[in-house]
Amino acid sequence: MNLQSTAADETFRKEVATWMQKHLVGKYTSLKHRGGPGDEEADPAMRKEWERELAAGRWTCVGWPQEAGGRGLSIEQQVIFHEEYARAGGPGRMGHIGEGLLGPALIKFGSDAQKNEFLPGIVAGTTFWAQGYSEPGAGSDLANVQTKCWQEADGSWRVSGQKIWTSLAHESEWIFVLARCEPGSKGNKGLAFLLMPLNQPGIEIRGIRQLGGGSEFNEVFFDGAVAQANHIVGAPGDGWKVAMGLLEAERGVSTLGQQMHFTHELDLVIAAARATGKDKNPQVRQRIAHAWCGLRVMRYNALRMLSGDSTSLQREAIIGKYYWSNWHRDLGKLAVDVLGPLADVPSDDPAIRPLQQLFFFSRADTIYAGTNEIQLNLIAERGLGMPREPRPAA
Amino acid sequence: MNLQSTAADETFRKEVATWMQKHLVGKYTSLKHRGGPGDEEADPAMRKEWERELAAGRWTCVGWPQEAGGRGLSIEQQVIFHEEYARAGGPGRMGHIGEGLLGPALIKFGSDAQKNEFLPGIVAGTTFWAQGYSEPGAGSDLANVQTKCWQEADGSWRVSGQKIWTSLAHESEWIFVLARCEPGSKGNKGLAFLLMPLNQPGIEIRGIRQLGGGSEFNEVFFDGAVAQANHIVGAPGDGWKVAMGLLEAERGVSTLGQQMHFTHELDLVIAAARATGKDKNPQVRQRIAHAWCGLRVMRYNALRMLSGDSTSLQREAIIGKYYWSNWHRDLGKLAVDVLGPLADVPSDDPAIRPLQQLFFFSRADTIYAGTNEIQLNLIAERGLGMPREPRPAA
Amino acid sequence: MSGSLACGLNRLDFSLNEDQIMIRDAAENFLADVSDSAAVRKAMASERGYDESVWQRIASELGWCGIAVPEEHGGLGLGAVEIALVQEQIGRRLLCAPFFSTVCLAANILKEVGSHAAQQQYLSSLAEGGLRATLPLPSDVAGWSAAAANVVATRESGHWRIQGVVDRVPDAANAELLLIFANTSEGLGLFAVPADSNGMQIITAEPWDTTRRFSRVIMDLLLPADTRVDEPIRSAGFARSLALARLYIAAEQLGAAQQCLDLTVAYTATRKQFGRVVGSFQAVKHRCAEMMVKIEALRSAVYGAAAQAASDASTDILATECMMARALAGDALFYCAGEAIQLHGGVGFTWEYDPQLYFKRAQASSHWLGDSDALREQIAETLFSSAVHA
Amino acid sequence: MSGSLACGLNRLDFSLNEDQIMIRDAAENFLADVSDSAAVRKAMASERGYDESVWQRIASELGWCGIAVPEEHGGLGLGAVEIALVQEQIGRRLLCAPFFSTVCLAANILKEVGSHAAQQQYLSSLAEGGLRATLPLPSDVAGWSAAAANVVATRESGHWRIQGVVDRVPDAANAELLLIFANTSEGLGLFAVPADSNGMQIITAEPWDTTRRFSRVIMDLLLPADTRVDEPIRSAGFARSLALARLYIAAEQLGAAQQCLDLTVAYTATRKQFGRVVGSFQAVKHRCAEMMVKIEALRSAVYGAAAQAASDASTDILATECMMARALAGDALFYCAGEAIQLHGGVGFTWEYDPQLYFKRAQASSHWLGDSDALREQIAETLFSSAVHA
Repeated sequence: MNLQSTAADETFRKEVATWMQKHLVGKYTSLKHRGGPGDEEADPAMRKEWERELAAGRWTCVGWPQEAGGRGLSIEQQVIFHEEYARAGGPGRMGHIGEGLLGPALIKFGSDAQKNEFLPGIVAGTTFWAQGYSEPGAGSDLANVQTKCWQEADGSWRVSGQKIWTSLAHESEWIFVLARCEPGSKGNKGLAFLLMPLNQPGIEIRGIRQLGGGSEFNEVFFDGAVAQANHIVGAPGDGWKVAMGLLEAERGVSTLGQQMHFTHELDLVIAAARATGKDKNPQVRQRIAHAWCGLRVMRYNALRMLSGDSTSLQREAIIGKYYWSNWHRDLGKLAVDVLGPLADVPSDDPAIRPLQQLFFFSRADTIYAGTNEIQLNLIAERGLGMPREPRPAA
Repeated sequence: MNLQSTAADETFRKEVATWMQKHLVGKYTSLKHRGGPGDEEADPAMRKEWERELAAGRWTCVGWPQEAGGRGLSIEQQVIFHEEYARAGGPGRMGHIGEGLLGPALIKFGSDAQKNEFLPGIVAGTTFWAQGYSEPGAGSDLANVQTKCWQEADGSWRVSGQKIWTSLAHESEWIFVLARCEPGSKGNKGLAFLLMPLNQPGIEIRGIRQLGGGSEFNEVFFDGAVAQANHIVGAPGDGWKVAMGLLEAERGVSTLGQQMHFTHELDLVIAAARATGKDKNPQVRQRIAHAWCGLRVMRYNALRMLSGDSTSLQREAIIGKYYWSNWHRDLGKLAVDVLGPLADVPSDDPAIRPLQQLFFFSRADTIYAGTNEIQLNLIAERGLGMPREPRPAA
Repeated sequence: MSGSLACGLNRLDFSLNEDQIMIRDAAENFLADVSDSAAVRKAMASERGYDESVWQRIASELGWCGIAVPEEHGGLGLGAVEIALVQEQIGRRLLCAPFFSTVCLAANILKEVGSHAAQQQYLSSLAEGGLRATLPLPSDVAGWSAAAANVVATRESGHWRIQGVVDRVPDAANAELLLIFANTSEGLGLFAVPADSNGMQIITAEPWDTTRRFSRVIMDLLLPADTRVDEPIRSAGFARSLALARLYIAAEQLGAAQQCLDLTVAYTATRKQFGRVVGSFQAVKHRCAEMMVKIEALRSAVYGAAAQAASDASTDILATECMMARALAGDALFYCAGEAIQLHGGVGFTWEYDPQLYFKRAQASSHWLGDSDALREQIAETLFSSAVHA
Repeated sequence: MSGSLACGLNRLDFSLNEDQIMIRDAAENFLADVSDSAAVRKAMASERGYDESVWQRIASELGWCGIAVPEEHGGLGLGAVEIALVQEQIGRRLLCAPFFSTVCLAANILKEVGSHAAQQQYLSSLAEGGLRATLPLPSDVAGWSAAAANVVATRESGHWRIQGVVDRVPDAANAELLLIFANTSEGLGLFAVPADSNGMQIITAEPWDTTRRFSRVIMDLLLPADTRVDEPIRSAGFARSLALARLYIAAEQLGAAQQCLDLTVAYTATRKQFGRVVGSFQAVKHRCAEMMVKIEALRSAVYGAAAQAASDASTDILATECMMARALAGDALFYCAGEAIQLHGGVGFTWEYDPQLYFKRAQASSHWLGDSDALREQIAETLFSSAVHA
């Protein structure tokens, strides 16, 4: 093991920090620590401008290969970028679905034409994407896709059905959709992966109001909506393969950036404890110390994951989502317990508002992207090789 | 609701307290607070004498009808008896399996001959019984009895098989056994309930050493062991009905006596905290207060149960075992945490030994008489009407 | 020693009598009718925060306001058990109404510490529900005295000068009468202040849990001598009324927790994933079972503490019993509300489904009259300060 | 602020190098062979409590005793990472041997605070495993200073007079050398006392966890000046050696927790009830999964803290990191040992099955150098005492 940093890394770290210091100013100052899950509705217009600011500095798609328009950074440097970006309070990325999910999928599975058509807009921070996977009847059971699609004589595709939990659909130009192209097929067979413009007659977007009041998630209704013939990624039937490749891309290097944000949140909790006098409360002290221990665990766990330590089976990767989501949810409860009555009334105080958001939205952390229950099944079955849930007798 | 006590109750309470005060003295003093689960090996000979002392005072089988030799006490008075018995530090009852389990079963299902033969010995504290239900392959799955029995030409029964977790078998004269009398029958069908003397060639008893070092549980091996023709309770095939009726008798009025013992244990923990200075430790204070809250819950829960409050479904009864066993296990952990290093070495100090016993033996509380997992299944299925575990597809 | 607090409760008549069953069932049916999800959301969105017509029916038809008021003052002369039963149903349906503030707080404390004159003056109109009253609900475990921390009352030419600020007064925006705790030269005093008094400022902010709103009250008042309503020789009643208020909050939290479980069992019985209802998965069943264990344990605790209140238990015993019920209730409700969200899956954290309503109540009520940690610390203090057990 | 403790760890090379993998695998294989359940139970029952021949092989064949000893003293010159890897395997198998006391405690502290002369005198024989040494392991989070609480060392005609009592000295009954903490006029001092010194009394009681035995030592000794082995200017090394000792305990607890899970997964894969293996029930699977989550989280914590020890991290940072690892380890091991008993069902609390061995180790080790609550309180103190974050 070696936790020393190289000179080159340090130089790059300074480069990122300096750029952020220089550019996250002026009209962008209000964006510091804003956006991201639970706060996606914070000034989307300005955050889109910020995406173009980043693009101008070539700080979008830093992990993409250069031939795809990316910066081609090493894993080490990607991590450093994400850390310094978050440390500086860089706003939640409006472009993360395009940059983190669709882009990598296109680079891996897309045609040259598709790459040429879509990657530049993502790199430039001018095209924003939404994700069309989950359905009312396909949550934990993700493969139970009911949305169907069929090909017209002219080769174009039509889509009918409903997607749900599509974050920022109302702020995006495009959506990628997993739909059933083989009538009668079941589960992960017979699916197609389609790219569709959201602004078309066959598509209606409705916000879903959350418990915290915001509506960053949407339902998207498709009624014979159109996708061009050349806008299917992979062959009809390959949809699941493409979609899964993309979900894997979701995890990884951004984790340490996420943790930098978590650290910022814990700092807010510590500051709140000082302000409310709860820093003298022995139970609060225990919980804060425990939360800090969790931060260290997540950091070292991510380092294990990224350095591919351990054997074929990446145990640390398997526990990752379950660990961080429950840690984060506990932090949310700790935050409001520290605030006490101050947490009860919606606040604009920058020392309080983010903690209220944390409290409410972190309840979603253990539900989306694989509920706790699904995660524990995976850990038991893949991590420990325990028997699969027996199918009930027909 | 009414928690006032009547004058009659108070008089009876005094009668019990006074008797205990007068008789639990001299050679019996060493038995105070001894015996009971986890401590059954404490001076069995003396505790058998104590049973006869109780019998002389007509304090055995206080809940049995008078025609069965009992005292025919009301529920209220039974509770008062158990409370005062425990409050005085009355030793764990050597006779509780006969008095609490077999007796009630015989009274309900036994023939007159069987009652005449067996009840007097139980009332007199001269005959001690062991329980033969669980088997190595029938723990949680209690109905999966493999021990078989068959009838000889002379009408007598032969038993072959193995029972396990029979407490005090080595201190008992008789055992009641659940065995399969219909070859090929499954589950709770085709079982017989037999009464057998333990001292016979076909029976071998082996102690099971526990994690705490004691061996109050046994394995009992049957190899063609004999039960007389007239020592089957109910008809062949009725075994399950008899056994279940008897398990129901197990719960109930003795609960409040058990709680009096729990209170005594919590007092020992509080005293230990004072002695070790842990009474200043905020986390220990939280846990001790929480334990006390649990005591109150168990008491009120038992009062609800006994007064048959609430509708047909007795919710409080369904949660009873799960609640007390986990509460008790937590108390065991609290006890050793309070003792700290003092808990690490086996001790004869009356302020320490019972807490060490508590720590180790309470791990069994959540396993015997229905593990936590079985209890939660019951609560979900019977208490909440949730679907039964689907049988795996054959 | 812990047994010393386990006072003897010998009689096993822990069941409800006919009146009690009638009151409970009436509350259950009435509230299922007037306070379903749609009604609660309508009330939440309304300006005053509750449905006046429902409140009128509660006051006149059902007579809940008089349950614990002595008959000589026009009440039913019943007690804590009956109010706890009603509160349990109110919590289950998150009823929006000034019942909690008027009955569980104001009438409760006037009955325990009020002078004869004050009881004459107010109890009968409170019993009729003609008067909506309230008092502060601090989050400090110290209770009433904490509510007086920033309020001083001094005699001024035969009047009382009351000056200061008090926070967290529930339903104050709709109350006609505020009972204000203030420090006097002789210690804690209770003052009945008309909401429309000169020099009184009531500031109300809309909380996350809009089913119960709190106000901050700023005062510089000069009021007649009879504004002081507590009878100094009855000052022990402050502790008793504090205990009862905790009991009533606990009962409400019990009802809310029960509803979280009921909603979850119902939802998981219909929601299908992987070709079976979610409620058939053992992990889901076990977690619902854990909720039931906590809820039934809490029910025993609340009914037990209520029975103590109806018995001749000392105020010290009652205070500890009610802290116990309140501590368990706060934890159980938050646990159940969180599990309700989790086991509802995606829809669990939407505005449209009800778990969020209970989740917000759970957090808001977690610190009413002290959070669970603080209450446990108080209980520990009692346990350790009591004589060592032989 | 919390980030201030989150010192920059930039390089992602968190993987083990070839030597480290070799050492870990050798330990795993060797211990599977010489320290299986039967061997451990044999050692537990033996008078000295361990198998001398196994200890000889560890010392000579495997050279574990010299892993972290500088090469100039005949060691391998490796460090905390390598010892932690060995300790993890030792904990997994509950190896009975004086390794922990000799290497993780004695050699560790001599390396960190020892004078040049003392290192010359002792380190090489410790590296060879020719000398079995130990020092006290208090349950007080204060650590070494707590071990000196009742021991005083005064100069007496060119000698040291050491008087007092110290508790909880592991493996003392078999050690040739005891390192004793004592209060001197200049503060804490460390003294190397031969076990056979006049005026030394070693009292050993058999604990529940007989895999590691502790002694009480009563001293009234007069020993030469060079008995004091710490170099006063290196006193910062006391804190560093304390941190490393905690790390090594945490690594051992990690291994033990892992074995609890492995035993449970193996048992539930064969035990059948209701016509299916118990391990196929979702509730059992989820609880094993929870164990795995705690264990892998702990593994990350232990490896991370070990990597810090191998880096240029300050002693303050290292101290906090090791308290973190130790706190998590104590809780994770007890949790996993308890679950192992529960999920084994009836056989889980028998002497015959192994969970009880780990359960006893879990409780015994829960307070070595401080229990988890005390360690967390220390961490909180560090968090709150550090400068407020802009």
